[in-house]
Amino acid sequence: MTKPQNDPTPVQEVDEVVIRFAGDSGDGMQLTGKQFTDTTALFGNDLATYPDYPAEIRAPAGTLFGVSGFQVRLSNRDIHTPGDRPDVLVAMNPAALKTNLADLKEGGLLIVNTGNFTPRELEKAKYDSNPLEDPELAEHYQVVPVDLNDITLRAVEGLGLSNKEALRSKNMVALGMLYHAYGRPLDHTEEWLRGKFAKKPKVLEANLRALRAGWDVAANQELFKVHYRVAPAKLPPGTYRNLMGNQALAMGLVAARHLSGLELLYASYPITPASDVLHNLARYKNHGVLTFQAEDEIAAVTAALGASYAGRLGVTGTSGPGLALKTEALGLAVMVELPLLVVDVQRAGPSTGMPTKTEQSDLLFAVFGRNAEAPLPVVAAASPSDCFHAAIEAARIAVTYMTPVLLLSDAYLGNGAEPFRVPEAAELPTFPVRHAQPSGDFQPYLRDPETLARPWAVPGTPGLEHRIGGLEKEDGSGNVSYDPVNHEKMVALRESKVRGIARSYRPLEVEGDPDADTVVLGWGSTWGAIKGALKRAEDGGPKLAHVHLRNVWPLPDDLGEVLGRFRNVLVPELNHGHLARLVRSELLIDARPITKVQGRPFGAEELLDRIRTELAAS
Amino acid sequence: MTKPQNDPTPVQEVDEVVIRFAGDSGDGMQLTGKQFTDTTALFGNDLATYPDYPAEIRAPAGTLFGVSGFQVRLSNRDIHTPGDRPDVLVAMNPAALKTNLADLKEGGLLIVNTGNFTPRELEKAKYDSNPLEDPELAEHYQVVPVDLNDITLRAVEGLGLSNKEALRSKNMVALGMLYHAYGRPLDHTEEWLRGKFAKKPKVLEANLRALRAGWDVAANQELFKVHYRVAPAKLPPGTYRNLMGNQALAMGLVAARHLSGLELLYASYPITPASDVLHNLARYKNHGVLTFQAEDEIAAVTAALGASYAGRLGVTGTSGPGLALKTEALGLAVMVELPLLVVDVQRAGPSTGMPTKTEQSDLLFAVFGRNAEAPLPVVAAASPSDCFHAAIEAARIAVTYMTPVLLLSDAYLGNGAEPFRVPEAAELPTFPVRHAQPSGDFQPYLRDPETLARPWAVPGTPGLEHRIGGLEKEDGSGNVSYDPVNHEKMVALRESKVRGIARSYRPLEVEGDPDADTVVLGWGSTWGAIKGALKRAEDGGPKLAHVHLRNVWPLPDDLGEVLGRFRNVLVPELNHGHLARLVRSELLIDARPITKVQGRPFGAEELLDRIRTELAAS
Amino acid sequence: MTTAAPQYKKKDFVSDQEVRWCPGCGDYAILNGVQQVFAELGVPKENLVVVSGIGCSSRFPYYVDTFGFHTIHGRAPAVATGVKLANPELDVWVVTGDGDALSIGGNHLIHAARRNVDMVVLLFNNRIYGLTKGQYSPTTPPGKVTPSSPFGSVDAPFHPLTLALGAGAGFVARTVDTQIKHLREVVRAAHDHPGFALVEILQNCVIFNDGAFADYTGKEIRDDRQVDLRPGQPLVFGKEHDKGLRFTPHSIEVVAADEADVWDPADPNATKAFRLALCDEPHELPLPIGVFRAVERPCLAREVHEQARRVTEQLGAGTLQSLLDSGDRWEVA
Amino acid sequence: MTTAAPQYKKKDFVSDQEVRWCPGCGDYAILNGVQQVFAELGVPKENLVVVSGIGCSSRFPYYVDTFGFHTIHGRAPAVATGVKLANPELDVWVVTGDGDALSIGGNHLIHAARRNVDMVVLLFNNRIYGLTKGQYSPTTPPGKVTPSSPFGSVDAPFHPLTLALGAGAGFVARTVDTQIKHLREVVRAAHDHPGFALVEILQNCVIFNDGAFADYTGKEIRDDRQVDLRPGQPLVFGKEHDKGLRFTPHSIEVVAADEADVWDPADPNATKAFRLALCDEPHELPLPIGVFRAVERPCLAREVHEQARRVTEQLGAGTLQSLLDSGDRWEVA
Ligand SMILES: Cc1ncc(C[n+]2csc(CCOP(=O)(O)OP(=O)(O)O)c2C)c(N)n1
Ligand SMILES: Cc1ncc(C[n+]2csc(CCOP(=O)(O)OP(=O)(O)O)c2C)c(N)n1
Ligand code: SF4
Ligand code: SF4
Ligand SMILES: [Mg+2]
Ligand SMILES: [Mg+2]
Repeated sequence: MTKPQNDPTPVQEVDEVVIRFAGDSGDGMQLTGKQFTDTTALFGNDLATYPDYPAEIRAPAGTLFGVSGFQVRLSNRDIHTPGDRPDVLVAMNPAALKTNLADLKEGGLLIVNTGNFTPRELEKAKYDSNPLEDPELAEHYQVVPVDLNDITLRAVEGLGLSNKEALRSKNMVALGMLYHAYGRPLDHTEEWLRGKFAKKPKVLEANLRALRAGWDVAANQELFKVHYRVAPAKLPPGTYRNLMGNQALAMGLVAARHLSGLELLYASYPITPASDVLHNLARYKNHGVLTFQAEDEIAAVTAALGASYAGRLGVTGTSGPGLALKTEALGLAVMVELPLLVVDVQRAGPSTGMPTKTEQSDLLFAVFGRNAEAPLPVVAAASPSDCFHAAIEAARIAVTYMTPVLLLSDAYLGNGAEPFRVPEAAELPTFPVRHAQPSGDFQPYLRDPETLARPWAVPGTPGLEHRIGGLEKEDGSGNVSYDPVNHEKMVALRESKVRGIARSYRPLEVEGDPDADTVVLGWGSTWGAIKGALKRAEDGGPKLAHVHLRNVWPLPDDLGEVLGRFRNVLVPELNHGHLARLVRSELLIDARPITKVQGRPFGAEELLDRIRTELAAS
Repeated sequence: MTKPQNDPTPVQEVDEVVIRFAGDSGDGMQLTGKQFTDTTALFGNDLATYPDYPAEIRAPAGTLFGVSGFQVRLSNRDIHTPGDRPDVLVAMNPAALKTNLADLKEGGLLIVNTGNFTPRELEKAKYDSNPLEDPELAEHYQVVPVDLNDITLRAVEGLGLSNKEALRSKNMVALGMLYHAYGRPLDHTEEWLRGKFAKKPKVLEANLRALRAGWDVAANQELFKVHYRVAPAKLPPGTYRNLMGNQALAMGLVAARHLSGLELLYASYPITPASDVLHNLARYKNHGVLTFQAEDEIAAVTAALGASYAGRLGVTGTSGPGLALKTEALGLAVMVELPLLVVDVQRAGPSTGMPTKTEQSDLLFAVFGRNAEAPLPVVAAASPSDCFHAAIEAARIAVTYMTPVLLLSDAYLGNGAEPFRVPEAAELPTFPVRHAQPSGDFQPYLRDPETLARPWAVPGTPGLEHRIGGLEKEDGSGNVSYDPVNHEKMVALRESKVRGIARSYRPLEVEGDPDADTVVLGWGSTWGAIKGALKRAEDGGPKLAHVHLRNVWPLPDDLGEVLGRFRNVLVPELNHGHLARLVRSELLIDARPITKVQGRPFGAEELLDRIRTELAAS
Repeated sequence: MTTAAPQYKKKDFVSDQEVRWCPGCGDYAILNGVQQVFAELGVPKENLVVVSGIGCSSRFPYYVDTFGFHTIHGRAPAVATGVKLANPELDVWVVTGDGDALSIGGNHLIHAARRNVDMVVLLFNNRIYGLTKGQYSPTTPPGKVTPSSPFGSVDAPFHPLTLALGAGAGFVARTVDTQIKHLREVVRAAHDHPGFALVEILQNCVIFNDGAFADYTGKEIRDDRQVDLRPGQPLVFGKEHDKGLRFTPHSIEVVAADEADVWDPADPNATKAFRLALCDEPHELPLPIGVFRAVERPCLAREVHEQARRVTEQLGAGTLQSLLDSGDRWEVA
Repeated sequence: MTTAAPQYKKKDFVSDQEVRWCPGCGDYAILNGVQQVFAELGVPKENLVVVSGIGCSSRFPYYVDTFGFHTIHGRAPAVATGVKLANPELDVWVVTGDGDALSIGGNHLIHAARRNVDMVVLLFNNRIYGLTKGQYSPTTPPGKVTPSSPFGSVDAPFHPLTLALGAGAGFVARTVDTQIKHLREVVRAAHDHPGFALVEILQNCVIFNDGAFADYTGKEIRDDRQVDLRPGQPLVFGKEHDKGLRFTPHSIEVVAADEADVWDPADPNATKAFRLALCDEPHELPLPIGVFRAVERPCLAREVHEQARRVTEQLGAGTLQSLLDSGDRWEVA
């Protein structure tokens, strides 16, 4: 289904478009956005999405704090962020208009549901007068006012639904309109609706009708002056799948389970924005993956450690406040040198902070957040789909080096989605694990000379009975030891082991302008924004290079040499300068942070501006 | 009571002496050492002590791991450490000899209880033959073999005690002997015994007899070739009291309670080596001080925070593993901006580590150990008696700036003792607190323009009803806010507030050689060893200056300028280089750590060696 | 502290913050009921302190115009203990959910009960984690399909009331969000009890666990499926008030109303309360609501302050000077 | 896993580590008894896993020659849950103290009980914090002078057994360090019970709380002050076996031996066990030891694995390839 033949509206090819759906928490904006995204993905666009919803489950209708938004950018090119500012804004009610209008690009398309611009709704959104009546609006934007409520009610007439029930489908009208505007087929969404409402035929019918009504209204009333077309993207060839970061992370863990040959236990206590990792993993019970919803984060991490002790890959996942509760157990994991993977989907803090918003401010906590000398490696995912690969890398390190590993993601990665190129099995690294086998005189702390890892001796193996614990151990035997010199040696050994992980990293890649004298050093989710900023800087400068750290701690061995090639080292971070601090203290290089702590990611344009400002100041 | 008239032994004046008592856990070495110390203190020597005992409560008798030691250094000068190596070793059994002999200075005095050198005891100490029969011993040390068991049994004869009961007094024989050797009176210890055993007259009599028997044996058998005399020290004039660090810290908190006018709640969960702070404070119930033994460290810190919320000075205390459990609540304290004092008496880790041993390895955890941006100030005590003043300083900061404060001590400070010059009340800073008073439109987050502190509005005050919590707050009103720009502003405000505390520090003092081009930068308990090393360096060099940080975080504003005056910045720390990392990252100065992680403090001589090596390498 | 009891209206306890629960959430009714109770207590509003953890329910303090502290997940009873120790004159309330109180916060809850810290704990039990979008909680019946149990939960649930009784709680009660009169009475009784008082409030989460209590609380069946435990009254239930409960040496049985045992929540031994708290196990018995136990014993904050008073009396009130003057000292000139 | 039951002697369970408790500590007798039980179980020693927290008692794993994990304070039940979930074939034991299990670790203990994680928890109750030198614990009677309560503790103690029963524990028992035969029987019964099994062991700390249980355990008075709860046997006690206990509708009373009730720890309702667990409250009743409750219900690890098995049966065993092949995908050429 493409453009109806009798539709006279001109068609315009564009490279990309950013659409934001905004409405009440109850308006189903997340679902609507996700449907648009999935259809777009199957069509072959590259895309990136960014949901932004309130902490409240269903905030009272019409309130400003109850607005839920979902932004999707689709492109015919390889893109890395959901876009800075939308080209299209769908505003389901006055509150959504108020909280989102400032972001809409000048001249952008504004679709408003006039049906909700009643005096009561206007008041809840703290509007003194109806903004749609303000002539300025049409001067700045292409306004498309439609009464979605009315269209919906008429579409579902005769189904015997109450008004309230009927209006639940109005998001489908909006979706149908956009499908028409962007020439996308309805079938994927229709199929999805059939699955979702299989047991509620009336609701199903209402939704299907509403979806088609949206399409029809757009077609017949010629709501849009042009129809846009975004051609499929020239992505690297392969099979693709649209994934959210938390989904990709869960899949990466399942892949790690297969690649290592270990069974997996994921022990976790729900917390926003990490809960979806638990939810996703709970569905993989046929993959040798068990999940355990613990009573709190301490139980989660200690149960995961218990599972590792018993020979599984123990994994736990949480967000900042939960990580705080795991720190004592992480010290134990460092001391007993068992593999353990700890996922932190970071969110804005301190304390409870802004639980649904993103931030990268747990890095120093990850690196230094344990009593005494308790070093452990930190791995960070760069994009939603990279969460898959980062999880495998983290697992590889944990079992190769017998160490707890912190894997950092964040709310933006976890909830954001993009196409994931599904790798061939053969592309993925295997790291089959062999637990210790019975031997003459078993020494639980005798190390592999290369990795310094100790053997993993699993209960149930005859002849390997031994005892471990949180007290300092004698080198080799692992017996409790208070010997001063042994302690110093063990502290140094544990540090060398972690330091030595850097030898297994791939050499750093320097991307961007080969003549640059400024390098932008990034880690984690700023990857996409930095790439975007570099692309934009190709016209108009400055000349920039880009180095990204997948392995954040220990710092790569070649980092000093690489950064040393540049006059300026700039480090954009969604925190107050964590990586910059690490680079400064370890390498005595004047790494300058570019910080943002607003609970939202950098936009590419914004970041480029900040880089320019920073360079001008130096 | 000084030297008996008929005693022909020559008397030698010495500047100082280091004595170590070593015996079985059950031998009462800690008590013996403490008695010797107290008598010495009352005599007017300067002194410093260092107990070193096993983690076991009463390890099986005679074992190597069961040896308990107590070292005391007494001097006629102002000293700052308990000394590197003992001049005198009292070894109560073979195990004590074995584990301590290597430390005794060449030519030192070795008093051994031959009564315990039985084949069985020798075997438990893993001696193949009796070391007392090895002629080499007498070549290296002045050996004084005495059968303390026999002396004791004879002294208490007729009291009707069993052998086992009788032998419990043998430490008093050793003590009596040393009192004689150093010309110290028995009366203080006699009085103490009378108090302690008031209800056990037989035991009292046995101890008194044993003490006197020790003195007599020393006098009559001319056990010592010389008698030493250490003259009273030329300490600054004033009233002195011998205090352990944990005692001083507790007293400092009680003083802070009076100086602020606030009542105090100390909520804590026992943990070595911090429990004594709780024990000491529990005795101050008549000072407006309450103690609460919580169910765990999380309850301790949150109860303390609840007390602060209700208008008291809430204090909690712990050691490393317990601090790990408090991190989430510390984030809350940062967010709600209430005063809260958290004492961490550091111990060797990671994890349970070596619970009775010292370390300074929680500094980076103190500074960065919370999820997201949660800055708070860190204060560290320099010596046992300085714990008093450091506690007052920490409390001053907490209530002046409405912030949680971390106060770092360590096992060495907490259990070590030295004379404390009792200040005049007028010398101590007062910082009377005024809780918020009812006002027209109360704004819980309206800040003092100078300190950036918010008002402390206490439940029970009519008109100030308000709500606080861990979610991000709107500037001024304190209402929950998800506004991105407000969040960035609040993160910056909290950081500025903490940064601004540095403006209230006294200017840094540079001690030592004015021509030095090397500065030794210290914090916490290395203070004494650094002072000792500098004193030693006066002969033979190198030229060294010394800067000590009482306020470790935020770093002092003048630190960059001061360190900038020197070519070399060396940072001795009982960790893997924490302060050095902070100095490097904040100031880009090449601060070089000198580390020791053995669960024991630096010796002054040892430190000087390390400094020399480090300078030679550069 | 104050003498003349202040006169309040419910609206005096309505704060200026917009209430942010889902439309239809049982929390609204509870808020409303508690605000009414607050108005009736005669306690000066500045002395009311509401402490909560994290969860939908834990947003409660924002909506009442008293002192309020929205703390961290599970720790409200510990924070409240600190508040009460700091100032025993304050009237301390804890608002918590089944996840907050029983999952992450279980330890603080049982220790507050054991120590008998004088506070009212309102436990909003919706048998689900609301705020984190619907995972099963420690009170969710097994088999439930939730995002974290897509194939059905295999966890056995707690009985919140037997847990509290096992921990030694002196006051234990249950009420229902929609039975507002009963709720007010029970909350009031909890407040008036000196010491730790736990009130389990069955609360409907319309979004993630709608109808969880319908078997007991539906208007139609309520009278037959509930028995209200009223001090000094017989244990009678049924639409016609015709049925009763009687304890046997080994169990409990349904009898005619006039043979019902009289209920005494002040029985020093908690065994009968424990038995009743297990009533929903074999489903044939009605669900008891009301006051299961109301036994006074020494309250922590009072004991602590009393001990301090006695020590002060003995030793004299300490001052900075007396502190500095203490211990074995010597002079250096 | 193995078929022929291995033959062990006690000494096969003695590790090469020196035992470091104080001379005279009750822990020695318990260690000895448990080593004997281990030898009798017929479980291959490599399948025995002993997990502990921190405390004097928690040093236990070092001394038994099995797999041992000395974890962190209070967390042993959670670690053990992970062990058991990872491999349900393992025979999991937790050794803990009254501080470790009931103070900092209370939450994990009650959740392990609720979930019925198949493990034996040996709770060494000496009513004191031994390792940290003698502070009062959550089982210390009020009034006790300790370093942290120089004027006497004002905390009310837990009843460990009512707490466990309130949390839903399926097996609850009590024994005494010095009554070695009884200890071995009870520990053995705990092991043989499928599911969570808590054994409170009254343990004498000679250093900090010597004689804490002398009122019940002194050789002279023991028979009159204890009643042993034996399944299927009457509740008889006394030197002459002449006294008995009988439940009344409202309480429990001392009767002649032949009128005593027969004890049934398998009663699905925990009320009588709860009643007996409160017996030391009015001091006139003897202290029950033995098995209070032994009721089977589904065990967590088994349920979890069973569910996984069912799901695998339905969906087929997942492989790396099936993982990669899943979901809505599209091709880019
Ligand atoms: C340390 C920590 N872990 C997890 C969370 C996430 N979390 C917030 S509320 C909640 C559970 C809420 O359930 P309940 O207490 O029953 O409250 P309800 O929302 O149902 O009222 C969880 C898991 C958190 N905020 N902090
Ligand atoms: C997180 C943490 N807090 C506190 C401690 C200190 N600590 C070690 S054991 C213990 C209590 C021990 O009491 P209990 O469990 O009764 O064991 P017991 O020594 O009496 O056998 C405490 C408070 C610790 N090790 N870790
Ligand atoms: S999610 Fe449930 S408990 Fe939370 S506000 Fe909504 S209805 Fe109430
Ligand atoms: S302190 Fe007490 S419990 Fe600990 S080993 Fe000694 S006697 Fe046993
Ligand atoms: Mg709930
Ligand atoms: Mg104990």
